[in-house]
Amino acid sequence: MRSLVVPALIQFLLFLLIAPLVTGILRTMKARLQTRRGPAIWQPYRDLHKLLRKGMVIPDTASWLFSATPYVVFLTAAIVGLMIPMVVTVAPLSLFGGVLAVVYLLALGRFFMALGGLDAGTPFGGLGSSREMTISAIAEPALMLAIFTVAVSANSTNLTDMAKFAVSQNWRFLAPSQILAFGALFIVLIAETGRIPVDNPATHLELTMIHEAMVLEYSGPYLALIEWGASLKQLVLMTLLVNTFFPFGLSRDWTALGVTAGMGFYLIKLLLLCCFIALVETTNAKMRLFRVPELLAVAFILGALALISTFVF
Amino acid sequence: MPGMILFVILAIPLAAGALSFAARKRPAMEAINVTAFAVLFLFTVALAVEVLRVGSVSVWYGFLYADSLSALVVVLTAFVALVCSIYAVGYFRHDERHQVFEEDVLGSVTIAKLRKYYTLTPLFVFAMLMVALANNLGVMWVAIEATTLTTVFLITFYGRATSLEAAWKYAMIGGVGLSLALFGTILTYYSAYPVVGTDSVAGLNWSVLVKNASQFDKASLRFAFILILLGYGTKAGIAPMHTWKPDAYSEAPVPVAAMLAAAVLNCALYGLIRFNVLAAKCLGPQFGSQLLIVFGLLSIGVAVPFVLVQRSFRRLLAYSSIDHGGIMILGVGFGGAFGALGMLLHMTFHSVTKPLLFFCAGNIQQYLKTDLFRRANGGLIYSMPVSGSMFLMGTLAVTGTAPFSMFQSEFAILRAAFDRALFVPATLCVALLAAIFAGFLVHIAKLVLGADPGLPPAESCPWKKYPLVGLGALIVILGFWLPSPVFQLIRNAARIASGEP
Amino acid sequence: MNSALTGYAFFGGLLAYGVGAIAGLLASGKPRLARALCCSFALLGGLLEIGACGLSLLGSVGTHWDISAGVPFLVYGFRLDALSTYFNLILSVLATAVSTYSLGYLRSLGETKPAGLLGFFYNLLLLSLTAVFTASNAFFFLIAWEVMALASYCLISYEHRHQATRRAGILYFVMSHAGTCCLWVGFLLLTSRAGRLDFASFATVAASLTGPWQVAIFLFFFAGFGVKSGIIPLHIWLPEAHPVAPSNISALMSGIVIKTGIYGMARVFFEFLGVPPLWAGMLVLIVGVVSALLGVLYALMEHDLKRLLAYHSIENIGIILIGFGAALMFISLNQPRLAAIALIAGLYHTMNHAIFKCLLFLGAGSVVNAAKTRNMEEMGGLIRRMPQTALGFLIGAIAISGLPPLNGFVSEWLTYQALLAGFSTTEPLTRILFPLAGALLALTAALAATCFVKAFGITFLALPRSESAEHAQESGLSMLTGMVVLALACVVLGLGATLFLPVFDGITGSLLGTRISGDLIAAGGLALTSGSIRGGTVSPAGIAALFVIVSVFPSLLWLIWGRKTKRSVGPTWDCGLPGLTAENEYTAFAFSKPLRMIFAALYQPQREIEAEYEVSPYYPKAIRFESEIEPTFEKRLYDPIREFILAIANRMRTIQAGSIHAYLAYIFVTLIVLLLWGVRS
Amino acid sequence: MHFYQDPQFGNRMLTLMAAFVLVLQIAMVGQRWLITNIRIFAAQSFLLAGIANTIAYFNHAPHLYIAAFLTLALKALLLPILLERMVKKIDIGQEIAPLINVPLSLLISGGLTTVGYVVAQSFHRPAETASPASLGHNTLAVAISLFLIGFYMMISRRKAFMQVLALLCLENGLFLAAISLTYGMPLIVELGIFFDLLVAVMVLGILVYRIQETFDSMDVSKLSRLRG
Repeated sequence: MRSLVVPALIQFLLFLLIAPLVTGILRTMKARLQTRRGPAIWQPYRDLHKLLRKGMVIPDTASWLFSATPYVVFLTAAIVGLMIPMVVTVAPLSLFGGVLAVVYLLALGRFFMALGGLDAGTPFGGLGSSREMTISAIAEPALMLAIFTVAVSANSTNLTDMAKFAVSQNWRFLAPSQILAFGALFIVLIAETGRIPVDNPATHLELTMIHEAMVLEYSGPYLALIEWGASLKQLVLMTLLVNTFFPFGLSRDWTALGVTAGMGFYLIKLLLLCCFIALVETTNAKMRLFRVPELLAVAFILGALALISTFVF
Repeated sequence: MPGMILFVILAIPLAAGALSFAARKRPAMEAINVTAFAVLFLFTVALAVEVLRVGSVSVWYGFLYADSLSALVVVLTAFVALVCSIYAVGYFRHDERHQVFEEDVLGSVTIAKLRKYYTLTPLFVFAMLMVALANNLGVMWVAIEATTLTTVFLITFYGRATSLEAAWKYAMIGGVGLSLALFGTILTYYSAYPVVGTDSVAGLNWSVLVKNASQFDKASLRFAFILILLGYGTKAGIAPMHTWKPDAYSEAPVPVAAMLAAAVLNCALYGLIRFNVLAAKCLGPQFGSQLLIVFGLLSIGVAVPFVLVQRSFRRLLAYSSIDHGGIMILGVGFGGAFGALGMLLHMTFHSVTKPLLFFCAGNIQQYLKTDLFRRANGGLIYSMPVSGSMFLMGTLAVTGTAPFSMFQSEFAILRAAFDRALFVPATLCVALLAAIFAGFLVHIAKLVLGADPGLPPAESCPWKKYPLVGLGALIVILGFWLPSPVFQLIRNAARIASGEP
Repeated sequence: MNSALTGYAFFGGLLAYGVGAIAGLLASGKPRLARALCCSFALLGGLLEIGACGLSLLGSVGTHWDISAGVPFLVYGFRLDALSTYFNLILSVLATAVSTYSLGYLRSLGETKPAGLLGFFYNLLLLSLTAVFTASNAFFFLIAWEVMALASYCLISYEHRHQATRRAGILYFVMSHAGTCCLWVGFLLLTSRAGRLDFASFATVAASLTGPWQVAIFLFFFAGFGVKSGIIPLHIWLPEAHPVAPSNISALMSGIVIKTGIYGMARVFFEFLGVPPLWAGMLVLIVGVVSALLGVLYALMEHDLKRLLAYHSIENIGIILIGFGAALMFISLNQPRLAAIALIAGLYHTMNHAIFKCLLFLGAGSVVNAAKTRNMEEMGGLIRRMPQTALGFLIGAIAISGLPPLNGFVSEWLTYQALLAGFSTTEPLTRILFPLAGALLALTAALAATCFVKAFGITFLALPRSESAEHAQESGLSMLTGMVVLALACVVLGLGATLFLPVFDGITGSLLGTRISGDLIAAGGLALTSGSIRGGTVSPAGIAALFVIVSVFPSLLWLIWGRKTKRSVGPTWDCGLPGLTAENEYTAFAFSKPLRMIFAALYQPQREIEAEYEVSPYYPKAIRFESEIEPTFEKRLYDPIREFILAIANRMRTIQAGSIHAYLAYIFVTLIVLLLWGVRS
Repeated sequence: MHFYQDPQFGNRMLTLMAAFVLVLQIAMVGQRWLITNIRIFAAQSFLLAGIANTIAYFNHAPHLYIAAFLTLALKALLLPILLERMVKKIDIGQEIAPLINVPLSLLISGGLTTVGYVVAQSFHRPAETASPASLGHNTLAVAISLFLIGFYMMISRRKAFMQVLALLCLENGLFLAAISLTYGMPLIVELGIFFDLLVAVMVLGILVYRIQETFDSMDVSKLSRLRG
């Protein structure tokens, strides 16, 4: 048990640092693609720093739940971060939970976020939580099928074993089931992190915002925790996507050399994924809320095909 | 002299009838009636104990013969008569107080009416006892014909036009049915003639016939059994001969209706069992059970639609007794060890449960002045707590829900069916019973439960309340515990009914 | 010695229930005394039963006692084997909690209603439930089963003044009786095969069951027990009956009474059926998935709090049946180890659902009692007025949505592992069915989370929407202790899952012949594994510990910066309107609007809008809006059947049309037909 | 041996009387006047008494004489007088329109006679009847047809009085069956049956009178208010 503490600490710190960076990079890439200069990539660090020190206004109707939500959101995202393989195939705390635990911990964070939104008593909060819960509910089966596809070939839901299995297979990612699963998981990533086709992170227009609506009433340190939690969650999903389908560069164990090499590969892979996401965001307009289920139905079909193809081909 | 007890049992009702005829005032008649039937019940219990000890009691060269089967029927008849006589006291006092008799078309004074009831009922009970105790099948037929004749004027008791109509149908269909039965008896005597013909006095005695039933003439006994089944089936109210029952039970005064529903049904089925034993011995069990199963299922099937869309709770109870007649016929039809035992258990429990239902219906009808569901707007449990709750409990008992005893007998009958691999009739029977339960519950729950309509509280007369509470307690106890002598009597009777020596 | 002690405890418990019932009946005159007596005896009974089950689990599993009554073939046979003890344990835990809760709840019911009668039927229900779980012969089982149905009927129609209650009571009893008739036929089939009535002889004859016998027995029992547990096509009584019953009773009913169906299925499918055909397991699995999905979809559309919880019972029964279906399929593919995992998943979810559903219903009962209404749209802001009840309800909500680290998550995780293991079987059809079932189970769990966000958010958070919600007070001590007991049970069963698993060894040993709880525990009892060598692991205790450890970082941030920040309480942002009121809040109906749009094919929503206006339709004086979803099962399936039967019955009434000639003609025709038949044969 | 001791002659007489009884029965089906019907019934009972006597004489069954005498006294004399006095008191002459028209009724009666023969044929054992004046299956066949036609007459008649009369013809059929099959039932049973018959007629008479009083017509099809 003691040998897990150091890797856990390292991975925890790495996660905390890289998460806002990824959000910054994405924001700048999108700006550049829209021929704007856009803010510097470490702008999110400044925002967090500012928010942590700003004053906080708590709505009078809110209960203890309102102030508990930021902590829960941040903690669930951070814990999940420790359970997935980032630079080393062996995730520090994979014993505590496999991919199912990851999905359900994120669901716990979402559950509290929705309640926090409702607690303020504004229609925006209710609107946001209703849409957020609906979309994530519809995304769930597609996510589960994609996970089943990967888990079935590695015949375990433990991420470490899945990573180890993926590394041992060469050119694994070209198998049709992997590509279809990647497609399904990518759509779910877009839906979960609230990217353009599903939800516009930058807007305050009540017609379109989902994620923003829930956090409208938060300010100061609470908002900082929530923003940080959100970017942590985004990084978790991106890491999950990257390391399960393109596992090269993951080192075997927690040696200093292995970690730094793994780190390099990991950052490159992240950068590529950010470009792909930014590309998708800029080329698509936001979908009408009731066409989102069709997109998620596509994800579900992709997941099902991936599953069938594991034993057909 | 054990045989004397049979004479005493038959003598008591006759004496009661004569005394009531002579009595002047109502309390005298009531007293005679209740005490007579109480003493009668004690004697029948004594007879049952005697039969348990000795096996069978007979007197006057076997003219009156009581084995455990007839002892059981006699005890049940006496019990039903006793309970009805206790309830009748309260019932007729209520009628008298509410001048029900004044608008009687013949305008006869109430005391004449009551005298008619208090003299005819003992004769009616005498006839029923005679059925069970007569060894000679011809005399049994005469006794059953006597039950019909004595009850015709009890049905026209209230003198309404509809009760006249009910009485006419009762008399006519009863008459035709019993002539069929007579024809059957003649044919039985004819088929037994070559074997037993010379002894013209004891020729038709059941105890004689059963000994050498196997040598009877098969062809004529087959017709005899068909005619008997139709004949006594009419008295038992088996479909398609059941049409007189709903009219007679809804028009007759409640004590009479209860005795008709509980006691006469037993006597008719007793006759059927006697002949079924002979037929089984002579023709083999297959012939009889085929017919009995078809008629049993038909009776339950006919009862279902009328229970589902019934408008009056008095007629609902009539269809319930048709349904129970059908179940008992099925019991005899399935045969085997469990079939006969289940049937006789069912007869015993039915004779206890059915009077309770009729008394509750009587109380409610007298209180609401109608027996139509749509006129009673529910919530009776507030104004009539005892009758309402007993009615609900009785409904659950009579539809065979588990904690009550009818479930055990129905389970035994169905087990007999499954042991003989008769899956389709048994499953059909279970489905029909479920439908009847649904119909009953919907009607009675709507009548008893519901918002408090604010009617004045009704249950003042103890005579009408205590029989209910007594019977209710008895039913609950029977559900969980059956005194062993009673079960011993029923098992011996079942052994006779299934044809073992 | 151990089994003697178990005997004393067990029969002591039964005696306590009996005395409680009689006390309720005798003291029905004085409500206060009746209330105290009934609930305390029920509590005593519950505690004694827990003792009995504990002792039985520890040592003397399988002790049985037979008491014969005068009635033929009725032997009061009790048997505490592994399965019976497990279900009896659930029952007694619930009985204890609900009894403590009832002490306070009945006081708040007011003096008018006959509390004694409620006490009588409540104790009768507990007595019959214990008998159902521990009966050792078919006849006694059926009697206990029907007494339970009878007691439940009387409890459901306790407030029979309202029309809806009466209708619900009748519907419940009629459907339950139809189910019992299926059980009759099933048990009779078994009895005719085994020759005797007791379960032991059924088990011995199970191996020789083949072909049509097995199919008939399976279908009859599945229908009979399915009606009682409320699987989809036979569920219409459940959302009607549970809400109208007094809340402590609906808690008990949703918690354990529908579990009698699950107990029956477990007993029959795994003990009396031998090796079932593959399609049987598939049917159970498919019915489970459909029940789960439709249960939660209908729950989402409810804004009556207790109906919502009732629909959720259907959903969780579906999840349990997914476990059972998978187990049945593994048995027919002769993989006992996987079958054991699936069975443990199903049984564990039975226990979990009993606990958190009872907790939720008790919470709902307190809320409905305080807010004097069952409609969520008239509640709100109760978390400030009833903090402890709100916390209890929240724990229940988290558990039912299957969120870590509570017990709902553990049993759903086990179910996923069972489904995942199913993928490795060779049968092509099952390789597709299991993951699909897994995906739909995930959808169900997510929708359940959505539904409970709505339920909790609208009921407890923000501003009270009605006068009565405004003046709601926290419920009494006894009601809170009832809920606390269950909330603790949720947490303990969640975190201490690995400690609880050995309990199932007895059951899987007796039913499937394998004891695999050892393989499910890893890392010294900290984590749960899926049984296969490199299977996934999860450790609820670990996750909870992580929550504590990782929260060091945000608290560090708080120490550095947060403490100094100025914290002020201000009105919620109201876009410049004159202050937010309760009307601006989101309603339950609006919350479920997106899902109603997405699943419109299932719901067939109808909507009416009436606007009153004088001058032009664009300036309406008042708008009335009404929308409702179509009760598909009632409309499409049950109403047509009922109409058809009543139509036939009406047409059959012409038999008794009053003319004596017709009556005589019936007899005449029968005579002629029979005579000719006599001639021919 | 005188001609009247010759069994052959007895057999002929029996078949002749039985045939007459059947003809009278069918005539009754066609007849609409009440008084004539009562007289036909009386004649039929008289013939039955004759049959009983011949059988008793030839088979030396003493108790049959009592039965014959009772039939003669009761059914041939006493009952018709009682019934006629009742008909005069109610003074309703005839049944205007019976339920089923007369020609069809006669056809049905013919059909029922054939059914009677078929049934009698199937189980009668001519060989065993020891006595030379073996009663032959025709009297049994006539008895069954009498029974069936009586039953049919009850169905097809509207008047309550006629239904009572039909019931009595039914009884006649039974009596004929009894004497032809087993030389009459045991005495105690015969007495019981006659006693029951007498009481039944009295009871039904009172009922008919009450119906006439309440519905002021004897038409039974009016009695149809009890339904369902």
